[in-house]
Amino acid sequence: MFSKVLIANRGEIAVRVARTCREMGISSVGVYSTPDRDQRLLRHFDEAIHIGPAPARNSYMSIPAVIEAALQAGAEAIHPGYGFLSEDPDFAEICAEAGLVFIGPRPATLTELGDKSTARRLMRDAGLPLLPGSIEPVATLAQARLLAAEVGYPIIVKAVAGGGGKGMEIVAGPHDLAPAYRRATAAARAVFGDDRIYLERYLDGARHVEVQVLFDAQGNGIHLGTRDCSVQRRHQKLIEEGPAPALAPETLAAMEGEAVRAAGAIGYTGAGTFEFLVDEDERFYFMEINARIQVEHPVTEAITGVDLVREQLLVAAGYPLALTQEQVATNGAAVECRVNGEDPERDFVPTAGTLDTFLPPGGSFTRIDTHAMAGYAVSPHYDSLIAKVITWAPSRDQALNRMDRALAEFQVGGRGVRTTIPFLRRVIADPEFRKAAHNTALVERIQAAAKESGT
Amino acid sequence: MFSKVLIANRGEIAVRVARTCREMGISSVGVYSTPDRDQRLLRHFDEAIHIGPAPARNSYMSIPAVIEAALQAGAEAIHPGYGFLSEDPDFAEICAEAGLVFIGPRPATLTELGDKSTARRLMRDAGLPLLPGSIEPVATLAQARLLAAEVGYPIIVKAVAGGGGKGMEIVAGPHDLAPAYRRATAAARAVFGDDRIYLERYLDGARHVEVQVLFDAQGNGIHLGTRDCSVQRRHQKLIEEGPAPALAPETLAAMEGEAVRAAGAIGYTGAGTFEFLVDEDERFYFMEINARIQVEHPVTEAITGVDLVREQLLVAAGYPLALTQEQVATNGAAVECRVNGEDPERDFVPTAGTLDTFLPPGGSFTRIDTHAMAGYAVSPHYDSLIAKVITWAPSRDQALNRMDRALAEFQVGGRGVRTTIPFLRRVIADPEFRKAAHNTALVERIQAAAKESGT
Amino acid sequence: MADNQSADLAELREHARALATGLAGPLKRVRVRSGDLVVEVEWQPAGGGPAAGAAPAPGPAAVAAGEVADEGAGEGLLVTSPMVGTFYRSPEPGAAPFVDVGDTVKPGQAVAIVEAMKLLNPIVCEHHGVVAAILVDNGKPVEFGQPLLRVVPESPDERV
Amino acid sequence: MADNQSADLAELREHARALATGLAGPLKRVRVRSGDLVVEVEWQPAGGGPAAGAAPAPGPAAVAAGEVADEGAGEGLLVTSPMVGTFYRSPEPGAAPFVDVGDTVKPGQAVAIVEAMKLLNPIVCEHHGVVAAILVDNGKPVEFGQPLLRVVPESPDERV
Repeated sequence: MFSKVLIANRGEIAVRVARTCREMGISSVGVYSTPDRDQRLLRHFDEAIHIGPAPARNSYMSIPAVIEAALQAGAEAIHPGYGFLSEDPDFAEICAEAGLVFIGPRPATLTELGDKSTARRLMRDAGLPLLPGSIEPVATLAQARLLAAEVGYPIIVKAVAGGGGKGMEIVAGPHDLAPAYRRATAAARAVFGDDRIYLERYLDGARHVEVQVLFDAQGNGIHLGTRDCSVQRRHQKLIEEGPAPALAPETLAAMEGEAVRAAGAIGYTGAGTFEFLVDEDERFYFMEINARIQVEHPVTEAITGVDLVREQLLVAAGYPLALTQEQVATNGAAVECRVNGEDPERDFVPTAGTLDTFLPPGGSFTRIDTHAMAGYAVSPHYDSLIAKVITWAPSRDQALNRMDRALAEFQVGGRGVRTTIPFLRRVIADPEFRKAAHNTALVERIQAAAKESGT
Repeated sequence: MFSKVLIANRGEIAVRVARTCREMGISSVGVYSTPDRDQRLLRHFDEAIHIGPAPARNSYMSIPAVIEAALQAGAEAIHPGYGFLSEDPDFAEICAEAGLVFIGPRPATLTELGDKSTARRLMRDAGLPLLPGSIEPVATLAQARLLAAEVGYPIIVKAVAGGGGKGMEIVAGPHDLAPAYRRATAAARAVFGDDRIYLERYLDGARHVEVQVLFDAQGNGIHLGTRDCSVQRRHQKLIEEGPAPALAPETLAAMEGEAVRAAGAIGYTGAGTFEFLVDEDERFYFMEINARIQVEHPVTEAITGVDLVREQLLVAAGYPLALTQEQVATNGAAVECRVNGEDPERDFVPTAGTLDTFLPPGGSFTRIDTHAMAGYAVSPHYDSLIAKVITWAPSRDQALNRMDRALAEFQVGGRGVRTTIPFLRRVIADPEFRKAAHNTALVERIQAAAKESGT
Repeated sequence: MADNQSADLAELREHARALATGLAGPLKRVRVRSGDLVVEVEWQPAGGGPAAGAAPAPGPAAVAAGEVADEGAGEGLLVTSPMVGTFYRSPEPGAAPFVDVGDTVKPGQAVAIVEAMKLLNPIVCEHHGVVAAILVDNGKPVEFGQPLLRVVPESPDERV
Repeated sequence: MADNQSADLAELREHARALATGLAGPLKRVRVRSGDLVVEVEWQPAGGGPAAGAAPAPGPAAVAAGEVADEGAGEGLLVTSPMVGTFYRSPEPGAAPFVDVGDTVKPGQAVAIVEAMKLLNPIVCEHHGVVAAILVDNGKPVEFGQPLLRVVPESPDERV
């Protein structure tokens, strides 16, 4: 096993990875930008290196800074967390050149999956069901027109280099195609520096369901069940839960099996997530693969008892999976709520400021993953996630009751700081959500209802 | 189900019970003494009543104050927590007279089990193995001499009205019997107002293992596995874990089965704990029954997934147990550490003061039950428990690693405040404890070693 | 320094909030100054004017029964409940009340009853004075420390 | 009030601790007075005497490398590392160092190299002045913001 690992991230995920390192007897090296210099945070690491100023591109996303820090500290491996450099094939390759183990898939896999067009082709070849649409990038508007007509409206236009919902355009009918095509192309160029786009059938009223997989370097792989992430706001997840509710066991089993098979087909290594859209008839369609640990991984940990970061470290160090598929059983239900520093009443605009008050919830089967504390300044430089609250219970209903209790006792605030807590509680109280009859349109409906009632 | 429950306790257990009430949609009524008036604490209750001044006898142990508060608030039931009025048969009876449900065993059961002599007789009749000794109280020193000779030294002299290790005297040989008899009698009179004592064979090098049971009012009962509480300092538990490690599955199964059978024989209702001593040959002997929710109940919750307070409320409301023995499976291992405001370097003397710093641990399978927070004043009026940290993992070793990580990141302190955290970490690092080869003598050995090495 | 000053202000606010939560008696004002890190706490005066002899409200004023505690503000001393129970103004139903507003009371005089567990506990005045207000309605529940009556002290000489 | 005052003090201490954690630059002293609730923060002076022109240490001083940051205290301005890397005093092994203590430097002059990912990044002085100290040994790792050299400013006129 590694004796020292550098954690190339910040916030709750850096703390979370450091915890598992401590539990495994691995020294952890933290890195921090100037505004993240806080001894109370840095206590989670065995050592810490100041790698740059506030802007992420000069600190957490600076490959030279991270690599140099790892070499200085004598780390043998780098855990990239999520976001930042976590799915950057160049970074993974430079790690290898510098003699450092990148904790994640092989660089070639990251390259393939980062190109959505390639990923779709690979998954189609592996036999995963795709939504009707293009495999190759759509080169011209004329081509898009032909294809859209063939696929049938509504369609969605996406960036080939994209991911995470950025720059997507939904097109209701032929009249809207030309402007949407131009907007999507322009956005793709601006955000990803790559103007290639593709299109596929848009599924309205679908659920977002994903399968967690885990593969070792020897090619052994398992799944760890499903998560439903349909509670999204513009493709940003707010609440995740597992196992995915209200679907037939056969549907879940089929998705799980297909994900493992497809991951094996492309030689995937490490932890990864296969995202699917599931329609009202429980037909499922491949969306994308997230080649990293995900924000919502604690949901899976809660229902399986497996420490996913520990498994990542073990397989990255070359150990074959100790877990067999038969040994992984999911038990009960878990929910995760993302407490973001955002104002739900102003369309979730990020709010920054110092937390005067920070009293996290506690109690049974209530997990808090956070880097925040009283006196902590929420920085405008980074994403708005303040804390993740995860509850577990034998049933989904009890897990939701527990979550509402936990959110009710969570006191977090400060001048100018608003959080998503009131909105999260509104979702949890929503009858449709309670019945698990919701889909990805839920948040918009609740927002609209809130605006209408003026609350 | 009850619509409103009064919680006749304070500190972490009051918060813990309030949490389950919220999760079940039951309104909770908190009660508080003058020094416990803190809105941040009272936020856990739906309403709160000031019942008296600091001394517990005038507040948390004042039967009129508690009953009046319950009647005023319109509560239907009272949860007594642990300590205070939780095992007081008079209180349970007065609740019934006032039309309030006492959440615990029937008053007659509390009377029987509160008298250790009666409890021993009942358990002998139910077929539980007892240590050789007296069933009836020992009336004279001469009688004690005869009995001790018959039983064989070493023996232990205990108060009939006692419990929790108070006023016990270990006697190595005949020479020491007379003074020990006199001290024990005097202590029993002073502490419990009842000078009756009994004696039994003293087991050196034994483990303290207990079985959690749960019975409904219809007479259905189950066990929820075992806990080992051998890490004790003068009969005060410091670390508890479950399932009890290093014992043959047959031994655990036999204790579990016997406890359920004996509880059924005496018509026990509610949650309760059967305490046993287990010798090196894995023979087990009944010690006593704790007729309440225990401090260490989260250990059982972590390995079974069952919310014990929820079950208490359900059976108190008259529901038959929904769980069958077959449905209760223990999974993995859990440990609880009691973070007390005590100075381990000064023989665990309680320390009071204001907590300047309070940064509780977080992360996966790390539960914190506490009423404390930054700025909270640890009162000298009440017991010294500041927080309970409970960790779970698939294996005992991982659960202990997780505990050590959690304790390492727990920052709690203030002027004059010392905690048990350093001592707890020393126990967790102890090789004998790690191998689960320890017994109730462990803490003394570690204390002695610490004194010798001057650390 | 701008960030730090904002952090300081936030800290002070938390500090003020904690003070307000932790202090007994009705607070009038908690002032926080950012410039010199000043925290000032001011209690409700017992009287409206600058009456030097006015005593502040006693510590164990009932926080959970805020609406009643507020009524306790005013000139005079508060007689508080020594227990949780039910407040009665007269010794038995239909009887005349122990005292009325304007009555003169002396130390040791019963001014009300608090019933707890069917025991009638006389509430005894500790001062010479005049009853200025009765703060709880007859038959209503009271908690420990809750103000029951307000008495404006008077020296016994004045009454002769 | 004794308990509350102790709580206040505790709050202030937490406040002071938070200040100490959150503030940039090497702190000299954080003082807490209980009587009048005073918190004073004093920074390390850049120079020993009452030199009016002495600048405080810049914000991003390296906290994790405390032993080095301490050496940065002294009269003058600090040249800090713009990146994580390895510090070199000379352009190549065996060559003469860019500067030595006592040397006069001018804006734009290379005074050291920090190597990161095999790229040699010249460290350029921004002031006229005299090198007062070289704070890192040749070939040692440095982090972002870590003081490398201390330069006592001098007006260019004086050097003419």
